[in-house]
Amino acid sequence: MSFIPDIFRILPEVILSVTGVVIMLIDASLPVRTTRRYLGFVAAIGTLFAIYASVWQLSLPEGTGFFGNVETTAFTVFFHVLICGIVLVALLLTLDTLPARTHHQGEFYALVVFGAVGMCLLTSAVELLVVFIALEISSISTYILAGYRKNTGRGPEAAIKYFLLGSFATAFLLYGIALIFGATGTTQIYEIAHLAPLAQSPVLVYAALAMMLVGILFKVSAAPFHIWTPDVYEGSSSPVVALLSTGPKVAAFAVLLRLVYEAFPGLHAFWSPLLWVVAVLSMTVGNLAALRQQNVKRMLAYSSIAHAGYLLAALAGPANVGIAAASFYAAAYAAMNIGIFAVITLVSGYDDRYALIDDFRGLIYRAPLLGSLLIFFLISLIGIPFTGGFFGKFYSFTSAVSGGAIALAIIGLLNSGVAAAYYLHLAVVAAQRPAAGESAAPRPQIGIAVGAALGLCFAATLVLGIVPNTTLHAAQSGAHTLQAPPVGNGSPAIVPTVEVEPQSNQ
Amino acid sequence: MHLILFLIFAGLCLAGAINLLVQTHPINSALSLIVVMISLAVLYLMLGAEFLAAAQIIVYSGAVMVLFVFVVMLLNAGREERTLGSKAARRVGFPAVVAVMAVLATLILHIQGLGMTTLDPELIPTAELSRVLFHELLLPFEVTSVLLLIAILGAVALARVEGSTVDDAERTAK
Amino acid sequence: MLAQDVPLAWYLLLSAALFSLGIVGFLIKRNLITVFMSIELMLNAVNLSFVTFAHQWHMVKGQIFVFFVMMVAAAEAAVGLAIIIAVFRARSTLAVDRIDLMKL
Amino acid sequence: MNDVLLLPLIPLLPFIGFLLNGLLGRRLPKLLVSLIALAAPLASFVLVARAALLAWNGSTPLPVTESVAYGHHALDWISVGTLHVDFSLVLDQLSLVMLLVVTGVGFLIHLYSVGYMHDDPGYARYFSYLNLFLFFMTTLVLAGNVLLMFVGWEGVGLASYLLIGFWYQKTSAADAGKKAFIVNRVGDFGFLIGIFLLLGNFGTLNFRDIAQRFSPPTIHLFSPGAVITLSPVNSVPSAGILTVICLCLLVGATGKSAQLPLYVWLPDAMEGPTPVSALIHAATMVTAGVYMIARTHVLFDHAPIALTVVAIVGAATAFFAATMGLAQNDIKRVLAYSTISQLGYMFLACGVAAYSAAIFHLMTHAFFKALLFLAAGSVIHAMGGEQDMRKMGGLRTKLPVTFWTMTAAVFAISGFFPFAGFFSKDAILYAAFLQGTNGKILWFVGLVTALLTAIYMFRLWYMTFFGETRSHDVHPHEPPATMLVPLVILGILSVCGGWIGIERISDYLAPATGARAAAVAPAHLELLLSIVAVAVALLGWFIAHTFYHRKPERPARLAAAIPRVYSLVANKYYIDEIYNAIFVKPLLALSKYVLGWIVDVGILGGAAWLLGGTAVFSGAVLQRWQSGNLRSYAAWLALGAAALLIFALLHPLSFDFAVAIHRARH
Amino acid sequence: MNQFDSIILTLILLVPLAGAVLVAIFPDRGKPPNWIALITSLVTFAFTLHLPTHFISGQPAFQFEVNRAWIANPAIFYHVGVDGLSMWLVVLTGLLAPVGVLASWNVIQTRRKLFYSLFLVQQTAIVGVFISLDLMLYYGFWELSLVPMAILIAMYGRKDGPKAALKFFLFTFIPSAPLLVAILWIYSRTGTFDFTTLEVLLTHGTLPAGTMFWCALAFLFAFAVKVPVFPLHGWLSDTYAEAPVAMSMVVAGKMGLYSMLRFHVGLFPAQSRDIAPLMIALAVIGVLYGACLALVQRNFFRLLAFGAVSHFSLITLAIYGLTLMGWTGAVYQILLLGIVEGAMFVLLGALDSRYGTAEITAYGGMAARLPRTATYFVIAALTMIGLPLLGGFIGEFIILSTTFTQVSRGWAIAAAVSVILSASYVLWLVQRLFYGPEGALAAKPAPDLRFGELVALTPLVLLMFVMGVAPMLWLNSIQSGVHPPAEQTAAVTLNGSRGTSRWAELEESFLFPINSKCSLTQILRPLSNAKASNTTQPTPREAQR
Repeated sequence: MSFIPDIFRILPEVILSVTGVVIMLIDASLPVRTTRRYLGFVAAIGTLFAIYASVWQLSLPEGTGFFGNVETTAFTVFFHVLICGIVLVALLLTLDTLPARTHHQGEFYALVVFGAVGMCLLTSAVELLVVFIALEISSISTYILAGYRKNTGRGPEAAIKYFLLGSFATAFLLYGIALIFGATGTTQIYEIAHLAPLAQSPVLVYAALAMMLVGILFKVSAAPFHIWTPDVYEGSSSPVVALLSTGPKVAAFAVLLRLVYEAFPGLHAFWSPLLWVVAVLSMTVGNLAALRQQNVKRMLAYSSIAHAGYLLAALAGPANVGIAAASFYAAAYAAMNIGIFAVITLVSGYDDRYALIDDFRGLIYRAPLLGSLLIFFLISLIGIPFTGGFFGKFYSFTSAVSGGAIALAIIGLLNSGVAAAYYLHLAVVAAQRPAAGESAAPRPQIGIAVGAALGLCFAATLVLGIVPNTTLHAAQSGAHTLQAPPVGNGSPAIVPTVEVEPQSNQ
Repeated sequence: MHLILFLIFAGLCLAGAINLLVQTHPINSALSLIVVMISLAVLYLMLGAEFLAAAQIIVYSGAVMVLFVFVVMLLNAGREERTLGSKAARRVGFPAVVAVMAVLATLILHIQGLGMTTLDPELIPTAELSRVLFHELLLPFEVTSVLLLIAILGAVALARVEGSTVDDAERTAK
Repeated sequence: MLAQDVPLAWYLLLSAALFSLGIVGFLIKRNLITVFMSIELMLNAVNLSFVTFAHQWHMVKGQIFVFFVMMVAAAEAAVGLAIIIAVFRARSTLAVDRIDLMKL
Repeated sequence: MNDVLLLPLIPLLPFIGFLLNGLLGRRLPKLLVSLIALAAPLASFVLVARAALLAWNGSTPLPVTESVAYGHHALDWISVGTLHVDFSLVLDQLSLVMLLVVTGVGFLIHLYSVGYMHDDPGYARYFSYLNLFLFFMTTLVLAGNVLLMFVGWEGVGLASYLLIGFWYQKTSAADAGKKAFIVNRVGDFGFLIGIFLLLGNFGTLNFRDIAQRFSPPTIHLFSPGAVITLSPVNSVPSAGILTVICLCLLVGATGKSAQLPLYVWLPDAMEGPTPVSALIHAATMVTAGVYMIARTHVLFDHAPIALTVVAIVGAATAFFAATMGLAQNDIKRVLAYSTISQLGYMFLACGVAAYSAAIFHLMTHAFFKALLFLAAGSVIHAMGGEQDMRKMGGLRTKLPVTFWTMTAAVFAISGFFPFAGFFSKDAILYAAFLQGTNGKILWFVGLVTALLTAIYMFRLWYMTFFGETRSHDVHPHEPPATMLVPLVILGILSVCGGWIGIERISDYLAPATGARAAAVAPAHLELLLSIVAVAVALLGWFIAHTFYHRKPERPARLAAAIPRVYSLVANKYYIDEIYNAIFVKPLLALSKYVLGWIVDVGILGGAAWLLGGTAVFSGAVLQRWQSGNLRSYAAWLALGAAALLIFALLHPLSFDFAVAIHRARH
Repeated sequence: MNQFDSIILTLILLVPLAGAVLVAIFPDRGKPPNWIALITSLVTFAFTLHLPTHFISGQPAFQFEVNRAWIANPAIFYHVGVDGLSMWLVVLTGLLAPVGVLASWNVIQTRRKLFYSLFLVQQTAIVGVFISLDLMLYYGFWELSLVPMAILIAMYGRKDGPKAALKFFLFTFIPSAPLLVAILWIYSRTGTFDFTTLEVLLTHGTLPAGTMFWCALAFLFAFAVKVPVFPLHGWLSDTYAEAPVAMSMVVAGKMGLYSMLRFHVGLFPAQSRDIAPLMIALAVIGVLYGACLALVQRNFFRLLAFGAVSHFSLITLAIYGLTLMGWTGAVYQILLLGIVEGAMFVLLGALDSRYGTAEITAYGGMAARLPRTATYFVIAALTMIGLPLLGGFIGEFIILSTTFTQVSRGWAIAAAVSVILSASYVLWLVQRLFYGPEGALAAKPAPDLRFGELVALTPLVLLMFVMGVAPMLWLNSIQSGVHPPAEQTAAVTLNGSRGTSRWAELEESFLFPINSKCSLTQILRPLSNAKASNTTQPTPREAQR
């Protein structure tokens, strides 16, 4: 095998960091009054390059770099592309919606890009130290972004809540790392995988995993660690929510997959019931609490909790199926969630002047295209066939069922029935004829960048719904690169799903 | 000797920590936190991590806590007001803390093969430390730069005064 | 005369205690800054166990981990205090219990 | 092969008439409409007559089966699994007689209607309905299997529904139509069950195959319809089953022929135009029940219980209807009740297995009852739509033709020699008399009914034509010729229609209705009975004469003398009210309150609401979780962490393992 | 099988979709959307007519079959095809589409574009449900059909449209959750979604009986709600009352009933046999319940809804009689009801759009004003109450007679009572709307049926006649379609006929004893044995003779 410069292993991260630095330099060098909007384009271009780079990484032989600190595999590439895509769309979204008078626009874009560095690194790190630092990077950048609307009382409040609770959870994560270090004497994932079974005091390992799960589950906003989500989503501006409801979450899910499937496959008997409970809790709590929401952003916050639950349901399945399903779900979820937040950004404005459900009444009459898109994304969130949301749920619950967790699948699907209630309520309201006297919100303008963002989300959701083959295949080949637990803990019924190549059927 | 030192400084730690909780004025809390950190530094030393002990003093007590005190002064935060409260914190939180503590204690007591500390521990030479840091853990080290960069950016972006502050009246009305 | 050495478990117990005290602090402190301080306390507690384990395994990595945690803590401190200042600007209070504009 | 009788055309021609008038009628000139309307029944009458002649001179021996065929093989109507039904039409003596009556009288009434409905805006609609009726009626008569008969059966119901409600703006008319259809549906329900039972037990619906089951299997030949017999019973089903089948069919018959207990629709049916009453509700449709029983007599013959029931129903109906007829003042209603009672006679006849007598009476009754209605129609026409007899009177001189024809009819129905009614009614009573003691009772009831019949018919006669005119504002005049011609023809028929005599009829019908039980009675008995009958009729006439001619005030006094009885009779024994109170109102109440409110809204709706409610409520509870307070949030996080840790600690693998190792160490 | 045969179904599926896109891209002013929708639906209808003309009758296998891999894994195939069961339903869908367009021609005034594009998408979904032979594909269309429906009800419904839409969606969406789980479970055990494969696997397969029972129940539940069967009909009346008529005429009945026949009875013969007694009871209850409630409705759409419950329940009864003849009659009745309900909705929709109310009491004496409407309505009404020589009679008679002779006399008699009830409510409706003195609304001037409506209605009315006179045109091919499930049912019965004994008890419980020397049960005893021996083996051979 030929020698590969380690720098290639982190090429996307490098590109993104460079982009961030460049943005900062330009920002600093620009005169005060001029608009910083174009920095957004710079950022977007940088992200594009990052996507290209991470795809290019597929040509590298799989393996670790920097003395086993990071690795590049199909798995990491999948998530790199996903995260960079998320960031790209989020950037496009902010380009038009961020008010021109926003201060520190340059810093904003720089923060987004640096945050992207953290998220990407998070997915490719195989050393808990790197995981920790990357997590901090992405978290801190999102803390700041959450608080970016300083002039409203809610921005800082969201920021402080997110920040304090986040650090609180991070402390637990850190303690967990400490414990696993104490149990095995290492923090490298592969070494942990090998040494954990031999640990003298397994109780330490279990406790360590539990502690780490606290930190991770907090980031993916799964019940009972979801509690920060609604407030933060409501407080931060919609484009930011579009980012932080998807990016860090996806990255955290990648870490979760790594932990449970790669580092602690032996503890399957421990974490799988744990995650079962967490999944059920998340779905139920999220959906039920969303039923009575009047504020659309809070409603979607709850719904994102529920979606975390759906995703966790995938982990009830056998390794390969589960990982593939989870990865696919992450992609589908990201596509439709950013999409709907894009719509909300346009409708309710940067400062959420029209964030109540009633403000959406007659949207389809006010802005037909936007209204139709809203309904489309809602339908996808409900999980109607021929949309990404459906196949996400479908794979997730297929994995659950093939893992023998039929109860989980039933609960989940009934939950999606409950969820349909509030999603559809919003859709119906948007489809209603606006009352005569009611002064409807102004007609939203769709700029080019936002249009592109919406288009991308729409296309992604639709493609994932109609021809999911390629994405699914990518997810599966990613799943293979995570070390699968020894066969036998899943149910014998894994027969159909994974090993089939897409061509095998034609 | 070692035991005595440990007892003294462990006691200081706990005392400082408890004081941090009971003090109502932020300044006092901050100072008691500094006490905790310094005594921790001593404990590090006893565990043979002299570099960390130094770093602890410099970074924490020196930089971080100063920052805290500075902010406290800046915002001249007065005594805590004990008016409002959170039932959940008491009814849910304390049992939870007790549980956490209990669990940690039990599992610590069940750890197998924990050794002893001796008075003359073979100190890990700082050279060795730096070798690992700049060789095997180079990547995290470099990445940390990004972290700090973000921190600076964020601090600037957030802390600097902005233009008009819209009052929240009609926000909250919504 | 008296046993010269201390079981590492005591160190760990100490760190666990500090960690729990940190949580308690988060729960009972009414001032944003002090709440933040208790988080710092928790981090320190974790550091202690890191060092202990490092001593146990004779591994540098643990100490380096602590080193990184310190850096992160510093960064967090900068950002966190900045956020606190922003909150103070927007709401002109540091009382945790008053930071509940968004609920339900 | 003997020559084709073109049976399918007999129904189809009127159907074509219906289509033409129904689709284009509103645009066609009135004359053309009348021509089409008249041509259809006339043509089918001619076909029937031709068939009759061919059959008479023996060139085509009856029965003849013709089917709607495509090329050479008969078209199946329904052929699913074991159910096979085709369009085969059968012409035998029974259906021939029936057809002659239907088409003949039908044509006359069409003719009459041309005059009667002349000024009505819905002229074309009227005639299209009338043709439609003929189509279904002929289908009913010619049907070769039960299902096809059911088609005609329901079809005539439809036609009568449409014609009763012809003046649909009148609520009473619309109601009457609806009532007629629904009451008939009740009967049809029974009929349907009967059909199911036939299907289940015989595996076929063809009359012929069913009949062959009862005949020795030596001449057993399968008709295409009956190749597969689904049910394992290849022998005759038990008497019990036959009884049930016959009772079911009887329910159907009572519905269509307005027998107890389903007669209630017929009096209301008089809301329709008078010619309709004459054709459908007197001459033809209402006799379908009788025809059906005669058609399926094989079954009834083997179900004595059912036969008895038929006889009892008939007798009871005859008597009750007659009593009700006594106190009616609406001329048409009187006739309606008399129709019911006459139909009762026919059922009585069927009940004593004297099918030919029943058919005979059916025929004669068709003549004189149609005549009565038409005459009444011309009276009403003359009185300008007035139907209340108390306002009539003294029309004898003003409407001579009507008067004389009517007179003939009255005498016929009252059973005076030598009018048509005498022979047929006599035959029935005689047949009943021969049936042992039960028969004697039936005969007596019939006799009393005859008396009552005479009374109310002559009452009508006197009140209408005699005495002084009671309403002077109208100037009665004879109707146009188109209305008089049918009157006269029918008058002649109701005078001499009965001269054929029961013997000939029964001998002729024998192949179709089975040979009549040979009367093993002394010859003089029959004579004696007929004398008694005539005497009774005379008595009736006398009573009517004294009450309504010599001393017109007496009826009132009598009514005053026995008010209860009178009001009971005058109000038709409150049967309508009782039905309303027993069936209609409870059903509606049940549907509305119990099913509608309690079950649908209350229980089912409530359940759905409850599910949704619980979800929303628990959502509200969960929302309280979001207190917005940072410290509470931290508390919950801590709780979650504690839960995870405890789970980790208590997890069997972790702790026990640890303990095990611990033990191993020490 | 030539080239066209292989793509015809795909065409039928895609043409409406293309039309939808076309409508969507055209500007939304004037009538263009209407015309595009009309032409599209007519073209589709023309294509659907290709099926019966090229259908090889008497051949039980699927025809016009296409089977292509769609999604690699899980292995979902684009597997479509029709047999006698589904073919006519496809044709019916094709026929109702232009009718729907014409019915809403003048009713939909605003946002035509959205309406017609969604309408066409809806049509695609329904056709898809009928032709899919891959469970996932089927499920996809099944779910997809909900969405346009819900939106259209919400946007174009009457005043409470949104509520009704929500109710409809939740009622029909939530039950499909267990359905999906069941499908997934089957897949996880068999590794295939293919209907034809599963038919064999599940019937003679070795899957655990307990779970199979639950799967069957999940299937049945989803379908029963969609039909709807008695206790689950809560959504129907609101939907009928609020939805635009073009939607109402396709929302209920045929999809659920077809699915029951194909996917519940077809895939779970044993389980459906076990549950048949319950379903029969529910069906009969539904028949009477719906009829009774229809009697007392004030809103004619709601009246139609409960009438529909009654009629659909009758079909359910036929399906769970588990007899070939019953199934044939059921399919035939589904077709006919589709037509009759379509006509009814066009007519009532016309009244509603002209006079702006669905309150029956507001009308009266309309026959004089709107003779054409009255005529068509009366014909449709008579078809609905099953008058002979009109289509309604055939299906009803086959169903009732089969139930009576082969399944259970007691339930059959009970169900036959609906003959009386349906006549009552339908004729009463006719009278209250069209007869009697002119009501308050009659004064308001309104045109009689417009040309478009006539064009829409006349074929339907003609079909009512033809289906009543020459049913064999349909029955032959339908009979060839109902064989596959029958074979399996027979096969299962041979293994052990559980159902029959239950039926015996069932009717014992129902038959009323007469206190005389011959109690009815005694009389009919020989028959019941005969019946038992019949129900157990309805083999195709016997039926083909």
